[in-house]
Amino acid sequence: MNIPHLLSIIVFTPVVGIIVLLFVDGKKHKFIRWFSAIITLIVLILSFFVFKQFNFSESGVQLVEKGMWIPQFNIKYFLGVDGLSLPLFFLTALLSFLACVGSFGIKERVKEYFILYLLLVTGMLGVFVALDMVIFYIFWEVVLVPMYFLIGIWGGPKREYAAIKFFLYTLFGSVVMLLGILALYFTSNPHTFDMMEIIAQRATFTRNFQIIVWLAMFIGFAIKVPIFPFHTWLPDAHVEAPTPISVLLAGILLKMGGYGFLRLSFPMLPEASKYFATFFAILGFINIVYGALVAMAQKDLKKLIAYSSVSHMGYVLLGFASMTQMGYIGGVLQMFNHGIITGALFLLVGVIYDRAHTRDIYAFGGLGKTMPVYFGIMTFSCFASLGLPGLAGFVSEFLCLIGAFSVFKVIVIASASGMIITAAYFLWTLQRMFMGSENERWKDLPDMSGRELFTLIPLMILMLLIGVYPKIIVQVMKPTLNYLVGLMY
Amino acid sequence: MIGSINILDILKPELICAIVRVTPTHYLYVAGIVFCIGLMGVMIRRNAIAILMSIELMLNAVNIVLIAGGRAYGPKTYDASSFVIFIIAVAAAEAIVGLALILAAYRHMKDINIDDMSIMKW
Amino acid sequence: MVDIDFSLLLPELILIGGAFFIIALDLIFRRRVTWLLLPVSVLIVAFAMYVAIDLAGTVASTVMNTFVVDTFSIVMKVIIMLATIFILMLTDGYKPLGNAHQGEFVGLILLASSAMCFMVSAGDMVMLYVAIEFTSIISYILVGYLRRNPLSIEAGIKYFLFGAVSSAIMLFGMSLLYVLTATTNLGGIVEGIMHGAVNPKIVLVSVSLFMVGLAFKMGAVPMHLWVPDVYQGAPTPITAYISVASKTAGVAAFLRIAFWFAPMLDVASGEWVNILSFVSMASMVLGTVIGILQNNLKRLLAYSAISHIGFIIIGVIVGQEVGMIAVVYYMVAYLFMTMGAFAIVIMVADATGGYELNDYVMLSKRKPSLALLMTIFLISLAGIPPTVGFFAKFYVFAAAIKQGYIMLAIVGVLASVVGLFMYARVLKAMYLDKNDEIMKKPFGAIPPPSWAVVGLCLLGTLIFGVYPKPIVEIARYCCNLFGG
Amino acid sequence: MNPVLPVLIFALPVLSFGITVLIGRYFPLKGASVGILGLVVSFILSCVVFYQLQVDPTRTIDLSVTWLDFGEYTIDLGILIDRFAAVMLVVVTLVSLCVHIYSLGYMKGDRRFTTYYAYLSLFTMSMLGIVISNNLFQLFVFWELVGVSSYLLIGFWFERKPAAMAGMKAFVVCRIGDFGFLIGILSLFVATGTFSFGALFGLSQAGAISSAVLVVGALGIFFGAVGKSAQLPLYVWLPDAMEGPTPVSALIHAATMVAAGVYLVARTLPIFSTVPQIMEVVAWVGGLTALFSATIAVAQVDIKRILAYSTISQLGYMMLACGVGAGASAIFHLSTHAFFKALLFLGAGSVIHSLHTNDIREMGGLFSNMKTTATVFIIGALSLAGFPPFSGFFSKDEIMVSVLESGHVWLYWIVVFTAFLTAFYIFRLIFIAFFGEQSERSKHAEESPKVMTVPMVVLAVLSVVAGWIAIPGVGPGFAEIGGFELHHLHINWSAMGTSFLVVLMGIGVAWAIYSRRFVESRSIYNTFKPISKLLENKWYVDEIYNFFIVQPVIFFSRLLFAFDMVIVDGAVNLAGWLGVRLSKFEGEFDLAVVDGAVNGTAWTARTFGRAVRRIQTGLIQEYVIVASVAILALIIIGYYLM
Repeated sequence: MNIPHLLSIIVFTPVVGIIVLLFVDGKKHKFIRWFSAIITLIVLILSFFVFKQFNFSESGVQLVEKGMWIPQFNIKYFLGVDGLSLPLFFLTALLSFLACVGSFGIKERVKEYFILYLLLVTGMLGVFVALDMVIFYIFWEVVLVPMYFLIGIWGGPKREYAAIKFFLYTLFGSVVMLLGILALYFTSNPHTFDMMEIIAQRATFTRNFQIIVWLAMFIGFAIKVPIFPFHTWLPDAHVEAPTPISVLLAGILLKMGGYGFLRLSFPMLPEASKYFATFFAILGFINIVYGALVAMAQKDLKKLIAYSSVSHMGYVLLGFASMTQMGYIGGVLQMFNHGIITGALFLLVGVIYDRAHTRDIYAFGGLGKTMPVYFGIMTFSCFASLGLPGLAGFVSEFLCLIGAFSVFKVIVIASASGMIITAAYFLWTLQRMFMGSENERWKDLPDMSGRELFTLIPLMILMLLIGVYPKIIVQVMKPTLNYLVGLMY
Repeated sequence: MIGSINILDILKPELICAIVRVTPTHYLYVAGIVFCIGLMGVMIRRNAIAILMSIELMLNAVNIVLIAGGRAYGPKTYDASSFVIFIIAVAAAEAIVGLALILAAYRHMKDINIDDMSIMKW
Repeated sequence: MVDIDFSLLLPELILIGGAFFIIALDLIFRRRVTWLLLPVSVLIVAFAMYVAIDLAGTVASTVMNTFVVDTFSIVMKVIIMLATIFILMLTDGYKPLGNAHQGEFVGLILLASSAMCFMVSAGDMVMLYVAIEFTSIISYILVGYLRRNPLSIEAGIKYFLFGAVSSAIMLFGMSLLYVLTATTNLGGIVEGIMHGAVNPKIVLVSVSLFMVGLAFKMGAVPMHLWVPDVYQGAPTPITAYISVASKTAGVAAFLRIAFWFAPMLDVASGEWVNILSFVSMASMVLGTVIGILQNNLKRLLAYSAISHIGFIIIGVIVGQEVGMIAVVYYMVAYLFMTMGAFAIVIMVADATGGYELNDYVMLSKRKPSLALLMTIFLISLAGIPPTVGFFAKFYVFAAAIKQGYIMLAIVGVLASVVGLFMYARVLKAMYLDKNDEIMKKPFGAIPPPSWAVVGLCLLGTLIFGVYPKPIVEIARYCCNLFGG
Repeated sequence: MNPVLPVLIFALPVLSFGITVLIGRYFPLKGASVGILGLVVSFILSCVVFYQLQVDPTRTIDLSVTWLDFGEYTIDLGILIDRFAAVMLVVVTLVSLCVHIYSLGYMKGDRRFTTYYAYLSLFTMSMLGIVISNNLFQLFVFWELVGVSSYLLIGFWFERKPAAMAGMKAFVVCRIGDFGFLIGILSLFVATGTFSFGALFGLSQAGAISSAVLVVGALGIFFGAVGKSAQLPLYVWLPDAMEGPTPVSALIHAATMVAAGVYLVARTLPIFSTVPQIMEVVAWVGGLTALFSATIAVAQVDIKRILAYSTISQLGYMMLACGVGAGASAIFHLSTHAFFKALLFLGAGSVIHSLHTNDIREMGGLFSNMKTTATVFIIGALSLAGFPPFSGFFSKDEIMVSVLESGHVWLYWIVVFTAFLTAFYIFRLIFIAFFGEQSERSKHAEESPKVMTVPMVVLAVLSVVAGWIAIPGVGPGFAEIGGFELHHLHINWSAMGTSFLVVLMGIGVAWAIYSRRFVESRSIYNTFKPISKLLENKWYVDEIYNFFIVQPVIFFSRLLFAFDMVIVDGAVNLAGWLGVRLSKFEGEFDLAVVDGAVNGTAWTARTFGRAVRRIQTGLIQEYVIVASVAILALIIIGYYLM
């Protein structure tokens, strides 16, 4: 049985949750926590239904909901999901639920926290299903405001600075993106914001117009991905954000940039994308190697993982730049895997931070004996992250490299060196934190609690499953990505 | 007596008019000058009431322009004169309110030097 | 005897009649009747509004077409009357006023509102001048109303002197226009100059001088200097009133004349557009850039008003239908968000007695409801999506880009980003700052009517923010201006 | 032979790994039983497969199933079982079985006994995966899994700092090799569109692949092999890997994993053969590695380090054999080496187990109280040195013969000299450790338990018998068994003679110095002071690597991080910092600035705002002046300039 208007229901369930929470008394922490967890669980279950109703062989947009919103400017309320957005949509639902369970550790101002959290979830869900550029932009902004408060109020010592920096960086990006969107709106001859129509009209745009608009979009998405020169907000935001929030920040917000490239920039502006392909690949290379090298020099565990995210997203850029079917599939799969793996890594950092209240790698040492389970899971996730075959990370990185190799031989060879540095800094971290003689300062640290394990087990299963049998996700995205590759030529 | 002409003859009013035909533009110049004097008065004078007076001066300068224009457009047109009457009435109302405010200020500051009225700045 | 079609004049007459009725009421019954004042005055304004809405659709002029009525003027009058109703509710519980001659205060407000309605429908230079002076004089009185408060007196004097000078300059412009075209009727002037071989430069100078008066009323850049001091000094309801109602009237008159004079000033040559765009850009930038430094809420809102005028003028510059939509929508948005913000400023002032930013510290803890409402209004002022402010700026930018005024759009975007920082400072104070002893200060009671005002403004901000269609439809009808 | 058999061989260790990891604790012998049982069955099955293939060589299996398909390209997983793979299957399962049994004794009482056995099963699974895979992609997957299991096992006692460091070093160095391997695979795949050996060999033999791609592909594969089999540039991790438990060293760092590199090169010989210059490179790298590591082994004092360097040297031999195209002799030596080197390591393990020290100088005269270990160890040593009739002699001799016949004269003499060194250092170890006067430690050393000595005896028998296949009369010769193309089976008496002579000289010299003390080793040490110092410190290779590669990378990453903080992030911070400085400097004009660093954009707005705010002086007259000046300016600009 298929549920009508399923996408709208999913996107706006958290809003219903917010309304209910508004009337709940702020003291009843327990109720608020469980209620929000249930809301995000409902979202997750409904997203399974989307999988059920989604027919895998068809490349077009499905479960479409379309209605005129503002006739003057031809702005439509247009939702839909296809092979490209479905995995990321499911990832958002999954990570939101797990991070919500992970947020049970938040003690002060619980009510405001969960209201902002649910608003953030709505924004993220909306971005991946919006097919009208204005709706897409609005959801993009809706994500911004709660994130500012979540980092600004519940963050670490320098939270205000990090929150303001994050806010201004992303806002600047989104404002420039808005100019791009408006330019596209005014040049499409029956003025429209509808992505599908603009993709259909992509031939009518002149070359240098495409280049200008591509650059505007590029700045907006590059800040979000983040790509090399615009990435400096990420480590600060991660270090200061509370753990569940940095799970979402790394798990999903970074993907909005990559998704934007593949949904807006590439299909709508093919000549410009081809013109910038090499530039894009070089940026991918810089992201990988630069991110990896800088991650090696980190003392703060969260900053290390933040820079490793920069490095992993480099593979996505490589995959997209190649404009081959394997590259696209590798790129989107890498976004999905990175969401799972880095989500798990941040949850793990949260585990140690809640106990030891410090993230300095050198402060630990010899944890392997005191917290064996934690050590086991941390090793598993680190190996998944450095791309060990048999686990999720390797499949997508390998596909990106294969896809890109046919087009950019030298860049791929240089970027592949990144896998050595990644292995080095991850193992070095493991070695500094867990190995060596037992450190009496952390002698009595309790091992992982049931709740923490509950949030990590599904992610580990997914990592193994996709590593061994990636077909389940790849078959979802293959038809759509084939179509998108076809668009480019 | 300078030469053959007697200065007193020259100063006769009808002679002066004969020599210099007074056209409406002359009135405009006069009005412009009076307007500028009024404006300068507002900028320079320290005493609040003096400023009030210079504002009245500016308004009357406008009246001159209007009357000159009306006169130039022939006797039938009443627009200008009705406009002038309105201006005069409004100027009176303004003056009253201005004085009332200045009076209230005086009650507080015991003097009406305009520079003291700058508590609020930036 | 000239035939006057009184039906067109009805709303203004009702207001004037109502004003005298209230003043008489106050004189006769003194203290006993003060509770009655608010309901009666609100009823009068509501009745006037009903009559005005009833006139919608007619495009006519009367009294030798000095008084013009068209949908645009109706919409503007409704906005002004709505603002008046909000102000009346806010003044009801306003403590500093005490109950000394409360009736006079309400009466004067009603008179001011009728004056503004005249200004909106002025089709003739004389009518316009008289209406502007009528509103200004009443505003001078209202601003300087609190005789015992030196700030109010000083604000009154400043407002008076600056107003008088600017009206004198406006008059000078008007007289030059009269001399050029021998008529004071706006339509007549346009024909006079279009047909007569008049040097376009002279026309430009006289029109610019003429516009000075309106610029003063709107608080646009060269004539904005009075705004911060008067907003800070005046009693807060009056500040709100000036900032919303008299600014709306000023914008309405300015738009009517700009649209009316457009053919005459051969916009193609660009001087007129350049001057206006300078004024708009200067207002936007100045308003936000100095606004960041303010710590007094009223001055902050004053600079925010200046920056908003900059955005509105973009709409006027763009002209055509899309410009009109942008301006009308912006005025509606401006009404709700600014009135809402001022209402909250009044409520906080009543409760904590201060307008400074550090009275707002930890507001989210002391009065979370107020903090949340203030956040919504500030977000709307800043132009962040789900609120009416976002669409206002969106339409203005869309109009600017559509007509090719890219420079304006870019400066507008930058100004709004800086503006965001201005409003964010208030958010920061309310949510992020920590200050323990402020928590101990008691949070006083808030008069109920102001809750009503805040509620209505919240509805206006959010509903039109999510579903702007009705306003845009109405704005579309405004396009057939009388002189147009 | 139905395909289920080999899949089962592979599946059993996977199963035992899963069971041991999850619920190993509840099984007998704390999880060890699962591993051992699985391996016994695997070993028997591989013998069956080996026998079936020897009987009827045509029944090879090569089938695959698609894993991921992309329209014209597909990535698939499959198995390739031929006589070559069958031999490897037998060798791997056998040695792994012996190590499993041996570890029961060696690791008794260790806190993480179950996880140890889990890791062993993981290793066996991935090694078998390498052996049976029929395409490069699948091989690469198991290649890295083997690397991970070696990391886990080396760093098993992670409480000890050096063990942790060694684990990481092993993985990173192997990863560098894998990087080359990946590039090789990529270039081959992109050029041919397939990973599978069959297709690749067909295309390369038919000359369908451009030479550039072949060079990169072959070099890449060789690079991977160098990383894993610890050849010259990337051998540094193997000696440090001795930090792991000795059975691990025996299994992984002697018999199987390090041999994977040789297996890979041997398996992909058809590709290498089409690129002769790469073959030269392989040969020379192999030869030089053999010589280089042999020289270091001579001067070591840690028993496991000596064996480690000896392994590297023997691997050099095998790589050299592959280099000259003699795949059969390489694999033959690989198998025999697996047996006697595993034996030597297990022997060393039992010595360490009872003496609790690795330093041979603290051992002495162990022969008296550790009879079986000593005899078995000597058999291994004789086989390693290449003393007939032991297996080492036959396989090493075949390699020397093929090197000589392939015309690499220089390489031949290098290899002969290395054989002399090999004999010398292994017997130096024997004479110091097992003969001579007893040190006080070896006085109260007693023989290891049965469970440790039995596997050693089995391996000893094998290391004797395994060689006899090559004797023309007795066995069909290894080429036949391994399924390599047959080349005439003949015995080159002169080469055999020289190698035997050299071995005798090596043993003699060692006997002279260390047993009879004709010449004091200390005096030799002093006469060649610089050289022996150099050898003792392993040619300072570790220090050089550290100085030229590790430190610069760390320094460069710190530099980049600083760059990232200051320059890239600087635009915002610097301006913010400047703003704060300026505001402090301004003093009373400045109202409460936003605390903390002010954002750049806010700062520029602020300074501009502060300048513009000047006109707001509060004096009404100045307002009027400013206003009129502004209007005048506007009109003038409007009037004149436009």
